[in-house]
Amino acid sequence: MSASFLLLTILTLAALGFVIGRGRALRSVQGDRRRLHSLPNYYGFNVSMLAFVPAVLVLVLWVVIQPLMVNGAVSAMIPAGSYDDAGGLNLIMSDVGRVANGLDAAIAQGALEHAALKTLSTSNTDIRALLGTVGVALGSDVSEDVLSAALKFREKTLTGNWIMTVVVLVIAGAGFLAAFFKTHADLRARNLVERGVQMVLIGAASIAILTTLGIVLSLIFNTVSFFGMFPMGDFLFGLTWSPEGRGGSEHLGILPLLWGTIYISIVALAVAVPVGLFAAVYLSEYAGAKTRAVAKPLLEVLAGIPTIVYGLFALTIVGPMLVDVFGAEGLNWMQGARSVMTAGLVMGIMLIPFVSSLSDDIINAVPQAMRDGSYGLGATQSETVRQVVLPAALPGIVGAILLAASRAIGETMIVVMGAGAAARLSMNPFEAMTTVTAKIVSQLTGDADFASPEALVAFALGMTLFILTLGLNVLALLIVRKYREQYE
Amino acid sequence: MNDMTKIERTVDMQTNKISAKNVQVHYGDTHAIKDVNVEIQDKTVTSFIGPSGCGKSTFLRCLNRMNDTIDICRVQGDILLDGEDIYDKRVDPVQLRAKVGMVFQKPNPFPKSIYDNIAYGPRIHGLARNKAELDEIVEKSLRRGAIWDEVKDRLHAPGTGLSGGQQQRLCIARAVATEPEVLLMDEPCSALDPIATAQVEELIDELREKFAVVIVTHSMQQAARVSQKTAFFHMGNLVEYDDTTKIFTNPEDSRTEAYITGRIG
Amino acid sequence: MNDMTKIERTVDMQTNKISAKNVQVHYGDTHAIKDVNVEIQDKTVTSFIGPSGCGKSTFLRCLNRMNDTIDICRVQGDILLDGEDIYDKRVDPVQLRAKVGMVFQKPNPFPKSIYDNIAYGPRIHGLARNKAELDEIVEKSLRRGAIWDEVKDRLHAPGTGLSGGQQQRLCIARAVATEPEVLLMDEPCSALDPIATAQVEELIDELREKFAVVIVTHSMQQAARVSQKTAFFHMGNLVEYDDTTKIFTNPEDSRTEAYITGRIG
Amino acid sequence: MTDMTANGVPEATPHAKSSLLTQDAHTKQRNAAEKRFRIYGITAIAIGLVFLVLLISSILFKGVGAFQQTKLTLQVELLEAKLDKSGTRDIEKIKKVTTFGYNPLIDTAIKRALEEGGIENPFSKGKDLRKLLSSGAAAQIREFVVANPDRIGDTVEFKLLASSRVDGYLKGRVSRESLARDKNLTPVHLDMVDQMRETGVVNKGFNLSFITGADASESRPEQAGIGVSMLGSFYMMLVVLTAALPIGVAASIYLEEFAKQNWFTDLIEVNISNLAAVPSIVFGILGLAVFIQFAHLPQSAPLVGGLVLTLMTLPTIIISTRASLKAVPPSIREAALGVGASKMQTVFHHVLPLAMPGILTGTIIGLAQALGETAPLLLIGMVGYIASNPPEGLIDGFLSPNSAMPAQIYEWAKRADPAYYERAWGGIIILLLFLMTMNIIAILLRRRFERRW
Amino acid sequence: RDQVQIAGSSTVLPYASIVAEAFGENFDFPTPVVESGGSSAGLKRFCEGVGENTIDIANASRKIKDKEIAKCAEAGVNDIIEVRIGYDGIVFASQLTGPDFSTFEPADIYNALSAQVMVDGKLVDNSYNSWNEFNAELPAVDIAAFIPGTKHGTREVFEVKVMEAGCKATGAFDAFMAANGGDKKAAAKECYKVRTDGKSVDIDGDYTETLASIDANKDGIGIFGLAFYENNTDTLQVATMSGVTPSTDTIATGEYPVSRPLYFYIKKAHIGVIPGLKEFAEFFVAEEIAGPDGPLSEYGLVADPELAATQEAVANETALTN
Ligand SMILES: Nc1ncnc2c1ncn2[C@@H]1O[C@H](COP(=O)(O)OP(=O)(O)OP(=O)(O)O)[C@@H](O)[C@H]1O
Ligand SMILES: Nc1ncnc2c1ncn2[C@@H]1O[C@H](COP(=O)(O)OP(=O)(O)OP(=O)(O)O)[C@@H](O)[C@H]1O
Ligand SMILES: [Mg+2]
Ligand SMILES: [Mg+2]
Repeated sequence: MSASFLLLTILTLAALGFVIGRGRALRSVQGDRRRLHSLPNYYGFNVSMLAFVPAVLVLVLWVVIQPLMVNGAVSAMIPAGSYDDAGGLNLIMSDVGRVANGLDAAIAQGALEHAALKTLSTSNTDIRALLGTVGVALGSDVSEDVLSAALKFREKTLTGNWIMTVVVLVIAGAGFLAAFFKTHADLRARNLVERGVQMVLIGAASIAILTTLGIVLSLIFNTVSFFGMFPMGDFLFGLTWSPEGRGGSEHLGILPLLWGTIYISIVALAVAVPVGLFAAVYLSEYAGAKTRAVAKPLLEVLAGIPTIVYGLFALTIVGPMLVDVFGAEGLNWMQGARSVMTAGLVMGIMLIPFVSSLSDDIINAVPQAMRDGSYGLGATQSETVRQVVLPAALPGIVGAILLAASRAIGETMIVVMGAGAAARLSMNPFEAMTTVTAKIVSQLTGDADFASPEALVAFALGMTLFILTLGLNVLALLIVRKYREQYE
Repeated sequence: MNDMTKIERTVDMQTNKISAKNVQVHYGDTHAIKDVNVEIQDKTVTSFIGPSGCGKSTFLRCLNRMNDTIDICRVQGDILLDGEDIYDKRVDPVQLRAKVGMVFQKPNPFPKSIYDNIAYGPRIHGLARNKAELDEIVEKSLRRGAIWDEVKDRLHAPGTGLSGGQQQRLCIARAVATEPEVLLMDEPCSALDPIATAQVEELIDELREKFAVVIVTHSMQQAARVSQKTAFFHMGNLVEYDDTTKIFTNPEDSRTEAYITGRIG
Repeated sequence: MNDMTKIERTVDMQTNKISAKNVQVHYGDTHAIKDVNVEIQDKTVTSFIGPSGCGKSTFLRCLNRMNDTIDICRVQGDILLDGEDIYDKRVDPVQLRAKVGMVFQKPNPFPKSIYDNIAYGPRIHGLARNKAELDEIVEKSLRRGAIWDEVKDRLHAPGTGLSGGQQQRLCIARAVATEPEVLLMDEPCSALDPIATAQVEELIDELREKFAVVIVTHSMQQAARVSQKTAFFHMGNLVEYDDTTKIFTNPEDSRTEAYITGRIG
Repeated sequence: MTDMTANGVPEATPHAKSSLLTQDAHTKQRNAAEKRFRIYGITAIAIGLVFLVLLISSILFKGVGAFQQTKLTLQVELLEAKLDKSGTRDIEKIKKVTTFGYNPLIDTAIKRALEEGGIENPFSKGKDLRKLLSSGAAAQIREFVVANPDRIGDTVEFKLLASSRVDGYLKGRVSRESLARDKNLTPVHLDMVDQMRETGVVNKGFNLSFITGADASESRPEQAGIGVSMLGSFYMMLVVLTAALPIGVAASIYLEEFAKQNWFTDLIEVNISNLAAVPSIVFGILGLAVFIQFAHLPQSAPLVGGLVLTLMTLPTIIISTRASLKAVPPSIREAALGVGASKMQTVFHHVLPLAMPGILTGTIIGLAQALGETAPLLLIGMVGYIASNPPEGLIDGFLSPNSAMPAQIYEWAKRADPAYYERAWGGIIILLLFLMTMNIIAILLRRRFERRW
Repeated sequence: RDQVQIAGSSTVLPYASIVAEAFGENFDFPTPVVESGGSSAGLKRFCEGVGENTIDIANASRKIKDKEIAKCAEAGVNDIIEVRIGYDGIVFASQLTGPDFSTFEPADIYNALSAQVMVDGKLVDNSYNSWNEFNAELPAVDIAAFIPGTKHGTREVFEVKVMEAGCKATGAFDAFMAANGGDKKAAAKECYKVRTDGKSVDIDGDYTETLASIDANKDGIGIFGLAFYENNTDTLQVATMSGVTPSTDTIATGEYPVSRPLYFYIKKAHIGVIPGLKEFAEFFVAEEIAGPDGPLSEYGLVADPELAATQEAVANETALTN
């Protein structure tokens, strides 16, 4: 039985288990559901759960492991002389797999008799042509080794599938029966089901850790090899960033990039937080239901406009506008259209809905009694908002702002087009600067030698940024905790 | 209704703080207050009694325009405070509410420290010129709210961490802190133990020397104890309004009598 | 304390529903309940009285482990329901709470329809086999909660749109709907008018025929009216626990006497 | 208030006997503050909306042209001599004729159209004439022939794509002056186009294939469509929605309602807020390493893209969900627990519905972010020329190579031919429509859950 | 996997996409997938190993480096077939309606953009503000140049073919030589240094971004690929370099100096395994595609005069030897 069909079978079994488990529970109390510990459905779910979950876990594991094992066994049949390393073997094995699948397809479509398999050989059949007729394209003619390996492959896979079917069905059945026989009025079915659900919840929460682990692992090797070529001190404390374009760069200091990141994020937040907060307050406290229903989704569109549009917007509209005011003709603070200000402003606009929408929801959830209390004391609406509603909503709002800040740090396109590519340590917000993220992208997608420090630095940049934000987040957690302890 | 007019006359001679004329309140389609006329005297405690859902809270909230915050609520008729129509366009509800303070049925402390809960009103109304004055106001108010002793050591703990009764007294103290001219209290003692109730009643009595106090209560005993005037509401109507002693000893209306003797609700 | 043991003996002969032994409760560093021993009898109304903040609510919440939900709250000692320790590891607090229902001090209806508010408990406990039965339960509970007449025409209106008193009665009806064995009520009548109060008191009396009812109240009158047993708490201590008549006529402890005559609080 | 400041001594009742109808100085000041505050609010919204209008209108202005396309209606004789020399109608042999072999047919067809319209033909070389047409025209005819070999020998009417310059001319983007130094087309061609428009050979019409079609190569902007990458985005959003929303909500519920305060919870919390700040391209690096190199999922597949974007959007959804879970008042939880609901039931029956608006907002923003993201796709092979055809089935849609709308737009915006620039903006219009459809669904849902208590 | 998988340089991408499209139309094999991402990323993925989950072809706008070949070998990618498809011309262009930037010498560019210039026989920090300060024939407008960021392969060409030439022409090279004790490499490095006072702006994006920058600044000059310029003649004017107008012809003959070769690399181990791989490679370099009259040349690729040799190498699967 194929895996998907097997899955379907267990699903059916689980569905059946639900009905039967529920029925048995009800029967155990002669239909008087009040004597059951839990609602009848929970007994049903319990049986389903036991029938389904272990079986599926085994199935998944099996599906992952079996090909590896079969591959291992079959690859021994490929003569060692026909490839020179693991990669080559891997290629041959993928060819074997293709041939095996092709043979399956050929049998399924009637192009090949099942009996003919035994006598099949490259000398009596043009396998490539045969498989071509059933729509499986091969890159080259099939060698005898490959064919026999493919036949073996088929055979092993077939047996494997049979064993898998049996094992999985037995496990599903066992789970089913165990749960079924345990089902009676006093079984704490709800608790069992809820424990299962809680496992799922924990699993979901743990994905964050796995992701972090994955990120670290996928960055670490290249980071290490970067630091093998480039001194760590120079990277972390260097004041200049100027890769030279043909390997052997001397100036890859991260500080100008970090400064640019911070500066641009601050400008962006200086735009997004006040505008977003005021918008949220207005929407939730002042605006009528209709205005709110229209304005909120409209603002949310701002979050959905692709960042490349914002980038172009920064470059072609906002930048020149700023130059008119602050450029040579105006205050003469600005050299070109690209600057921290340009990128920051535009990024701020993009971030408005992050602050406004989330905060609006939070503010909306502050109980009316809180507002009444304030109005009853003769507070104006704005006083109520500022001194009662916002403090009550603060934790959520802080979350929204942090989210916006995170987006600001991670944004690329707007920076590349709006802020320029110049790494600089300068206080003037009208100068071009660039951010860590933008440089990660550009170093990663450039034309440089990929084994040179200049390309590998992207990984080090990513890693450093990751560690820095991690540190900041730990710090934030500690501060929040301290603040909370003081307050409660 | 003859007596009503008589009362009105006597009241007119005294100082009338609030007079309501033909007040109607609708919540959407629900007619919650039906044509209520009442004169509330200064330096007097007036209590509103009546079965649950009869509109006591609603009417009380009309007196400082708290109903403005409910979208579907419409108020008709005139309510005069010191002879000025509080529903006049020129009236700033904020200023009105500073004069007519309110304590709610459910205690609703702000998610701030106890100190800040009390200091909030004085701050926004600019009643204290400096920290010392503010401290003084806070202490005085908490004492008046009969809660000072319980919280004086944790003024900077959050107000939401107090017990129900403590929270309610905090809210009373908070309302008193802004020095209103009229204090509206919606069942202020419903969450209090007898001792605390007695303290609050004392406070109400004390406040009466300066202000008008309106209190909604379910306790006839309390109404009898603290108020000089009593209004009995029933299904949105003001059935009877008279001196408290009169209402409790010799009610005019049969419904009033039925209620205070426990027959209707 | 001699009498306490005496009582215990008499109680043992009766059916003891809940017995608490050496219960201590801490909120973080606050010692809210100090070594309380009490036996709550079945088919009896027990009232807890005492000044605000003395720990009545806290102790009540121990009886159905509602305190589990407060992180900083630690409960020590044994509380037995029908002889079984409810703080035993094997006890499912959920099942416990289905047996020991609770009505809170602040009315807290779900933001759902009135019908769904009542039907929620029966639904999750599987008390109704079909819609008709559920309807019946809802109606019966609302009648018992003395609110049926007011809401029967708007069963599908949101429960949050009711007046304070109506909300509280709704919550009582909701608790009754799950047919608990013990009903804990934290000042259930503090938001009710006398008529509704009388109705609820009647309901409590009716419930007593089947269940144990524990009620926290600030009204000594109410305690006297509805309860057979009264416990007086003071600053976290159970000062006295005895027949209601005994407590109100001839208290052993001087603090009890001081409280019921209105001298301490 | 006034006398207080005058005397310097506060009275017991500072606002005693002041009229309600006149506002004292302090109230005026406060009301002014109130008005200012309200103005700030309106201004904030106005700022947002003004920029939105600015952005949308410039997008519309630049992109609307992509929805029109110029075509030439030509009678093409499918000469047997060219297409099937053997005359056997052997499909393999017919396939041997490459698209280059179809050029003579097209030349003849254009000449014929010119002759029929009485239009002078100044060009001697067929190559110059063909500049009127897209280089995809030959492929279009070949495809027809391969599908209908029996029609060889007939004269068939084809609607062939005009070249991007001709198309631009009809849309006003290209003029005779701008062609002065262009080697792709000459003003003489434009004269011919003008005349062919009169004879009805050249027509401009609605460009359905832009909405449904696949990407085309650099030299054929007129043929490029966003349809297939829209499917790619659709499949990715499907993955994101079915993975990120449940996982995000489940994780939030665990953290907010169940998790005890311990190092494990802290670890998760810190990780989540940190992941929100990880640049999206790093997720691409992760996706390449984990899903393609480790798990051997196919490259350029929407499934992989969707998984990467799921990881990227999770923090957004979790953070907003947690915030809204936190905002549900504890009294609701107590009420449910009090009637004997389990914690799980409390959460799923009461808390979650009340938190739904916030969750949906997080989802909207998260999906919007995922929908518009390009950088991580760069590393898992979804940016570039991925001329996939519409997927053959549901599963195939997840696995066969595809691009995504933002990646397609990004690609187009980079291409040299200005005609692609127009397509890019047109693509943005479609992307926004796609986004709005998605949002409207979520917003309708959100409105059902919104209430104040 | 059925289709050929290609990744790499975004400069080669247009040509690869044109070929892939035609390949898909004319063969029964599915259309190859051509990803962008840069030569570096493409080669990196190319050298990840052999097998179905790695790419078959890497496009590059530069020759593969020895270090990269070594890395490839470490991962088991041994036989690499190098295919040069032609040349990419690099041109200087400015707004059509802007000042008349029609002729440049490498020296002009050097004087305008380098960090240090020769003034009166001495090396000084570059303080020129407008073009006519060092060449009276150039317009009297502020210097503003948009040059590719260091990540671009084009930057290297610009540095070697223009800056270094200009450096030598102005005599700065000799001065640098003298200052560095005759170290040619060090001197060349000095020549590559670009001024950092904002007159020269690095563009990390693509030519479209340079174009947008020029659009926003009428005095600006930018560096483009020839193909990009030829598609945008309606807004751009191109400048001659040393008197030669850039075109596919002048570049093919070597008259126009600023150009670079474009390559793609095939994993030999994949030939015969991935369907259509070899056919695609052969199709790519076929005369009718990559020849001087083919669609690639039409689009702007400078055809390789030695195309025949390339075709043969592809046919024989000749791998790189190192
Ligand atoms: N916000 C509201 N929306 C709709 N109807 C309301 C609202 N508030 C009150 N009502 C209705 O108006 C009527 C009067 O309510 P009100 O709160 O004034 O009663 P009450 O006398 O204060 O009762 P209680 O003693 O129970 O507090 C009731 O029928 C109530 O259901
Ligand atoms: N969640 C909590 N956290 C910390 N302390 C608490 C908490 N709840 C109650 N307390 C404290 O525990 C003590 C007992 O409170 P409890 O609510 O039990 O009082 P009570 O007798 O019910 O008072 P009331 O009659 O006012 O409701 C009080 O000092 C109170 O401040
Ligand atoms: Mg009320
Ligand atoms: Mg209490």
